[in-house]
Amino acid sequence: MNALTAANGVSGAAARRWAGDGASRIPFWAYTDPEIYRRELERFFYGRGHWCYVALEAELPNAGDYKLSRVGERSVIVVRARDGGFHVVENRCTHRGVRFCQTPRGNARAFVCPYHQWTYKLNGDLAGLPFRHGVKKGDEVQGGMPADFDPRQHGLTKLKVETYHGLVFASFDPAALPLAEYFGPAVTPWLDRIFKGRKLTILGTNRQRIPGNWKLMMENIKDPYHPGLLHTWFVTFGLWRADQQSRMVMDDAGRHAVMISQRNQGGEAKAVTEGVTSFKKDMTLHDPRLLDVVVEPWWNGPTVTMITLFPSVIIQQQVNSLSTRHILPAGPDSFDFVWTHFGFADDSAEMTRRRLRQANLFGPAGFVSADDGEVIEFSQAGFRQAGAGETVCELDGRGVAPTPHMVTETLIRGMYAYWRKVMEL
Amino acid sequence: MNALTAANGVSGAAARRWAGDGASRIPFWAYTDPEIYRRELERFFYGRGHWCYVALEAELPNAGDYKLSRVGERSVIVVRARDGGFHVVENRCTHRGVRFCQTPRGNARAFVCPYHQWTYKLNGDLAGLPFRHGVKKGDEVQGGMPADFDPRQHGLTKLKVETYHGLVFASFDPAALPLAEYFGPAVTPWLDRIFKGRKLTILGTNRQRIPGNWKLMMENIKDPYHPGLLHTWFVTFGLWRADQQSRMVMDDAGRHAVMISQRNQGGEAKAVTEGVTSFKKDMTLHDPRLLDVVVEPWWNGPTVTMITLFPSVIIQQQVNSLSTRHILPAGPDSFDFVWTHFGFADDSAEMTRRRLRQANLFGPAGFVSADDGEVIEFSQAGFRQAGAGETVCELDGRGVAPTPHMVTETLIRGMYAYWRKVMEL
Amino acid sequence: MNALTAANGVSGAAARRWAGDGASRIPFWAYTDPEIYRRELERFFYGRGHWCYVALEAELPNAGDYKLSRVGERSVIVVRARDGGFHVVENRCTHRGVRFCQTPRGNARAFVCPYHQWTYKLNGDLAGLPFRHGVKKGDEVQGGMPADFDPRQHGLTKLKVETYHGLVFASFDPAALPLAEYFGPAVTPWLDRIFKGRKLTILGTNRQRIPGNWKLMMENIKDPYHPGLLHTWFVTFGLWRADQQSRMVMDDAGRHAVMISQRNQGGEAKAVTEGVTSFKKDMTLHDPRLLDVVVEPWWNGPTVTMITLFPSVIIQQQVNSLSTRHILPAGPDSFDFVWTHFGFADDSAEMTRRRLRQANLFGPAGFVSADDGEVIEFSQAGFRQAGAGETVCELDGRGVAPTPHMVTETLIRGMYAYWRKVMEL
Amino acid sequence: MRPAPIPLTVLESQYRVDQFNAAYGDCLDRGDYDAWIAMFAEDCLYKVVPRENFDAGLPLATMALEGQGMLKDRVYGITNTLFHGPYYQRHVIGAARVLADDGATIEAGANYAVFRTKPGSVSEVYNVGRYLDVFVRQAGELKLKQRLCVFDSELILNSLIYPI
Amino acid sequence: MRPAPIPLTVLESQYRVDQFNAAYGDCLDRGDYDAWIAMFAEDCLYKVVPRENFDAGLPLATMALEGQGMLKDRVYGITNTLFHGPYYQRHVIGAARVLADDGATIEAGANYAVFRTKPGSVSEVYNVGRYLDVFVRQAGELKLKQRLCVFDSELILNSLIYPI
Amino acid sequence: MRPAPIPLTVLESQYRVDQFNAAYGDCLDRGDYDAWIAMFAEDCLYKVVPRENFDAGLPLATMALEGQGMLKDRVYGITNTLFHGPYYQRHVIGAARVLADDGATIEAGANYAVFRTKPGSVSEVYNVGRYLDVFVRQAGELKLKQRLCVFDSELILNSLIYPI
Ligand code: FES
Ligand code: FES
Ligand code: FES
Ligand SMILES: [Fe+3]
Ligand SMILES: [Fe+3]
Ligand SMILES: [Fe+3]
Repeated sequence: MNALTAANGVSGAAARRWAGDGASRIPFWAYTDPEIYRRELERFFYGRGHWCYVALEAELPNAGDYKLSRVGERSVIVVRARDGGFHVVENRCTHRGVRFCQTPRGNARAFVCPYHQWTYKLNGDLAGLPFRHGVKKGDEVQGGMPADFDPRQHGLTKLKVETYHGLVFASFDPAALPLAEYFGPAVTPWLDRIFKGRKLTILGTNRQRIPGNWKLMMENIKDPYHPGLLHTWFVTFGLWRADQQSRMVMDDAGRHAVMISQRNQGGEAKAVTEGVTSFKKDMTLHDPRLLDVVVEPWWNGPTVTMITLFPSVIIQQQVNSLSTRHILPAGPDSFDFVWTHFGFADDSAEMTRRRLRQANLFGPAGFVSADDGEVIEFSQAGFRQAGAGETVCELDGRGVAPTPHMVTETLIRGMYAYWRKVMEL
Repeated sequence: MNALTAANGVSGAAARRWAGDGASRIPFWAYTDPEIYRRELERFFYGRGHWCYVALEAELPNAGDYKLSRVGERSVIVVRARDGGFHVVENRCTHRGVRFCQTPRGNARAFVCPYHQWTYKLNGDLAGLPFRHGVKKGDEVQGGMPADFDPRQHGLTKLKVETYHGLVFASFDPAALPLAEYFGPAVTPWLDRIFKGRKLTILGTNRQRIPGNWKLMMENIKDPYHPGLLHTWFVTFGLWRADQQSRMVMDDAGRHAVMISQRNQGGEAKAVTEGVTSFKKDMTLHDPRLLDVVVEPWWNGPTVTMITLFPSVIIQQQVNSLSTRHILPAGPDSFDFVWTHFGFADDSAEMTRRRLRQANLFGPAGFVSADDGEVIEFSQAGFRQAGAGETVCELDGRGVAPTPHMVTETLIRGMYAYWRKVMEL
Repeated sequence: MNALTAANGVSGAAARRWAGDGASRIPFWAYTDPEIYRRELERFFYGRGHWCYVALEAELPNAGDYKLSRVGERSVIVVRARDGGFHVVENRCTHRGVRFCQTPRGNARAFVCPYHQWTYKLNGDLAGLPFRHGVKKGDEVQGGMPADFDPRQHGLTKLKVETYHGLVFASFDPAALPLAEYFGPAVTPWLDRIFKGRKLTILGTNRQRIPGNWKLMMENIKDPYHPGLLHTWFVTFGLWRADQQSRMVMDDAGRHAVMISQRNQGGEAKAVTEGVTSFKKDMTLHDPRLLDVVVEPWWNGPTVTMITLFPSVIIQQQVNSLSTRHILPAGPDSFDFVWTHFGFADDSAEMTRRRLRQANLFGPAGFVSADDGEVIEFSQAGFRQAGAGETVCELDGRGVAPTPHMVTETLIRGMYAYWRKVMEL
Repeated sequence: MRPAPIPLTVLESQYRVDQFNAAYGDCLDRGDYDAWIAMFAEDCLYKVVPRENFDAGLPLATMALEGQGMLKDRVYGITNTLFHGPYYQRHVIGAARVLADDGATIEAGANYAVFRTKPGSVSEVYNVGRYLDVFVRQAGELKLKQRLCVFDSELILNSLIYPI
Repeated sequence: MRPAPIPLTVLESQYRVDQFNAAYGDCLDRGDYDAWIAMFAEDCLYKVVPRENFDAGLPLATMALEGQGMLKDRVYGITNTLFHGPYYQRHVIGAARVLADDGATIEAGANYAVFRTKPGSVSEVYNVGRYLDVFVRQAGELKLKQRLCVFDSELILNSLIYPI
Repeated sequence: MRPAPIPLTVLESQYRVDQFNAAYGDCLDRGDYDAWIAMFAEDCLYKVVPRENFDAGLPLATMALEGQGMLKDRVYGITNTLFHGPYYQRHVIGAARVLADDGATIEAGANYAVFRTKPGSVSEVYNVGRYLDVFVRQAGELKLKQRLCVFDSELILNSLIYPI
């Protein structure tokens, strides 16, 4: 009953045997099995040298500013320290386990758990607790914590924190390598291109709950094959299609990637539009302001860069629209997806308006991204209904390597090659 | 902890030991255990010679007409072929698993998966995919599928299809016996009686989600004991009660059955109404049109035939009301139930109105069927709350055989005798 | 993966190993593991000498009056017998398992299952069933139950019932010791103080669904540490704080407890208000009627007694407010909580009004109890998100003993010491 | 530019229809079925129709009652013959659109949401849809000549016992 | 036959009550609790009552506040003393039925649905029921002399912090 | 004391706004998007905004359309370019509060609940919030100069395809 079992998300060693090596065929149980999912949390989100995105520096300008964020399924508090740095602590009281912080954003001088008022410094240290030394009644002392109670053993779980040009990352693994090494030299230049030396302005947030496995979103942004086929706007207006100048970049491990491309004039082009039902030959916008693209000096060519920083975040530049897309896994078959759109402090009012107009392309209602959420939902539905089965990611072969074009599924294979190694499957 | 475990729907060999032989006592875990349920899907719905109902021919008159249907938990597409026949294919793209068809009914010339536009013929063959041979850039070719990629290996899952006088059935088992043999000679005459040589008119659909195990609905329609007790209208108006002329028929395997009976004038009758709280001595209808029964020539006596075609459908004639009732299992403790009411092409306007009026007796609001859904829900609740336990189906003994009367639970025993054999429990 | 597994509520022997002895550190899996939870149902709610609260006598004044109640997850019917006593039977038909009684309160002369009209006496005995001896047709008999069918084997599950001064308790264990012995001599005086020789008046019900493990509510009422810290009203108005005269009482087993205290004038008091953020120095009520406390003769000192009768109920006297709080577990991470407020038959109209006004402090909206539900929800959230972990209940040491003060977590330790013994963990 | 003022007769019809709907939901939520029957004309049509059938032009309804006699038979079924777990209904009805009013007959429509609450469980979205109505004026009061409850919630939560 | 036109005074009361309810829901949903208090008469009764108690004639309420003083104490509790996870409320209220109006006092009732949304979760049906009201006219404005929120949603989703 | 009667002009604006909202929900629920576009002024602003952004003064919206041209582009997206699983919408809208009316322009607000029903599934609470509106009178009709749909349901159930 293993196949069936796997298909139904129930575990068992047999259900998790990945036939053959290579990573061009992904078994459905990799998306549905709860035990696999728990191992993913443990190994990718809660340690083993992995870093997760938690915030943008610009969200927390002042000392004491905090926001609730998530690493995997764990609620964490990201707080700006007095010295301008950041602390990231798990949102769970060490006394009796209360997830004590409930206000999504605020400013705090200390964290007080409401249940018994245990109080923590912004860095997570236990600052004090009521009646630790008991209560004096006459000359006897009633109650109190044992003599050997050591507050240093009862601070909040502290995560390792690093920022990279305004991006705040955290890790449960104290031994995690420096962030730049984690990203690797193939990827960092593309982060630098957007963030280095720039002050960000937060434009706002969009949130969606997508009933699919979290990896499907990573796949989606490592999949240059689909945009010119699923998204009418991309193929019709030449924002992303196979006849553009493109590059697929990944780090040595194959876990992070950048899809880079340069728009063209769109319109008909046998090789990429013939028989493509999503291509709309005569389509034009009633209001061109939706796509009033203005080249920014820092682009240096590429009009779009889609950066996947495994396992937790996507950084997107699509013409004038900029955003981080944070993945919050919630069980094997669902994740929450948080978009934070931003601009730069020196943007003109026109540029800000432009970024906001182009934001209509993205997010849960976006002209070229609402349908990504839909196909992810329906992919999960397909895995769930099937018995044993596997996806086929063999465009451009079965190997893993960067490519100078977008007619490939190599980045997906790269991610699963890495996944198999870490998951030991 | 096995009993408890079973009661709580958790598995383990021990939890699934069925004491003794015979099928007159059904253990609660047969209704609650997820592993049992998965085995049921695998053996009854996804193969082992079983056929499942998917549609009525009359729903899909024209070539290319399709509807989404279900076999077990699997979404399938039922489509009318150019030659007038039918194809049934699983609604799951072979590329990356997307359940691509989302519109419940329509007409299609081909099926296109939106994600990467892989295109399938109506019979499920893979007709083509974008960039299979890569994209020409100057004189080099970028990407494309491997040379050994064989489209024939990547068609949609095709189900075996057969129709029986307008009823469309499908099977995941290529070796499934012909439909008529599957039903068996004891049952087919009762299908012929309704369908043979007749053209159907679709009157419409009713849907309900019943929070109980799917077998409880099969039991309900193999249970001639309850209608004259649970349903006031049946006992009071003599539509179904123990003093009628009845026959209980089943196939050799005991899986399919027909409950046949002939109405009488109702009213008081010591043997069947005394102490029956649901019997309402003085009840009459304010509007007799609700029960304006007119005998139809093809009845040849029986006024009601309830046909259970294991595991997926019930075919019902109850006086002038005709319907198929499709069972869509959804986990061990829930199923969706789809009623399709129909008449005949040569019905007069009066007869159509009559069938529609009598439809008030059936469906989720029906005078004699809303309460069936309720007792099924409360049965499941009973199983769930109990520790180890079993139902008692011993009316008319503990054996399995057709009977010339309705004072029996033999059909239920027949079904579970077959169930035990196939489930190897 | 055990830690993770446990944290995620999945079982396995290893996941359930409780390190060391003692009960001052409770592993998170004790709150999240479904298998642990099932064992709790089996051992605490469904037997092993435990009694569960099901009703107040005053709710069912007349013979035949019944109410639906719960023991663990099982629906039971509590009915007043003709002789003035009570029957408690499981709400599950022995024929095919239907939870047949659906009306929360009523008056019945017998219980009839709607499906096939099997009929039970108020004590649960099977009184009769339709067609037991078949139906006479001419001179043959059709159907009927087997000759060896013994109605005595098919009565409803009967629970053992005892009342204690108006409190009705039931047990699935026929060998359960008398109720008074179950409570023990340390606890009964505190029940007597409220109930002995008094006739109750029911004031009404409040219900809440709390998404946390059921034991968290028992803990909450065995936790004298929190009220003076979480609840502003308690510390500010001196209804419950560490500088009051208090006693913590428990039975020999450590499962039941009474928290007893006597209010003081409140206001500032370095030892108990300094640095306590919930203390509001200058707070006064706009309408003092909310706290118009009048001493009742039977108090004999204590103004508050919080009685936990493991595992199912809390009996509360808080100044003039009286209530039972019934715990209905519903899975490891949720329980329903039913408050029944009452007064005494000889209460004056003023006293009744007073009890009702003070009821504003309690229940799902209560000034000093709405936040208990919240911290319980957030505790469960904390357990769920964590990997392996444990709560720390070491206020006043690590041992278990009654105390003459409230600066202690001893009652919680007492409960878990008992829990470990019964659960064999 | 300010438009011609609304004729009082228009405000009057609007008022009557909205009040009718408010009373309609109220009496169903209180389980006052006799009052419910009295809100219909003697010769009336009441249907609860899945939207898919309505859109496809298929005649089948979930409940289809013609005339007060059938309404009475339904109420008898609810109160005396249909075994079911009891539940609360709660109607929240939006403002009606009056589409036609010839003084004797009013055509109107209104969106509704009906919430179901079973004892000991949480409130659920039970049935949402639109009333498509024909009212007649009788003795200065409105009566329903026709009410179609065309509902989106095609997958009914097990059973539908009380009227919508 | 067309009935006598509706007296303007009737339209006026209806308008005022519906507008009152619209404003009531709006200020609660915005968390403007001072405005909420100001909508009540000095000497008023505000109760949130489980339907089972109401139907059984039992006096217990989930919240029972007499007079503006108690309303203020509640608001202080919400804003300063009651620890709770924050949530949004959203009221959707049906048209009121005006049952009596003597010029000084209006008796009315209206169905409501309140949806709760906690940060990072989906919107839930939180509390549905009916307002049973007595309004008084003060300086040409309506004030609540009495509002009973009789709710179907007896099994409260953990806690009920804000007024309904 | 009975207050001054409500001026008819006030009842008139109220009537028009409530009718507008009833028509608005109806045409969206029927999927009549051309009618939807026609309810806006040529030069208009339509935004669907998460409440957290609105409250924080952040400009990002989930949907932000300026002028009928963009509305048309959106409708083309819904009908021709955006792949999505189809679903029913059902609007239930409370009575509007008219906050200002200078005869030419009306400012108003109304709470709404939109329920989503996907084929073969149950109805869900999809999007609840408040319309913040500016209407202009054109040829005696109201048109939307601005509609902000500020929604509580920030965690969108996957995607938001149709207008709210
Ligand atoms: S649980 Fe946090 S202080 Fe006790
Ligand atoms: S998933 Fe279907 S075409 Fe790629
Ligand atoms: S199930 Fe109760 S009588 Fe048959
Ligand atoms: Fe995409
Ligand atoms: Fe039946
Ligand atoms: Fe407390």
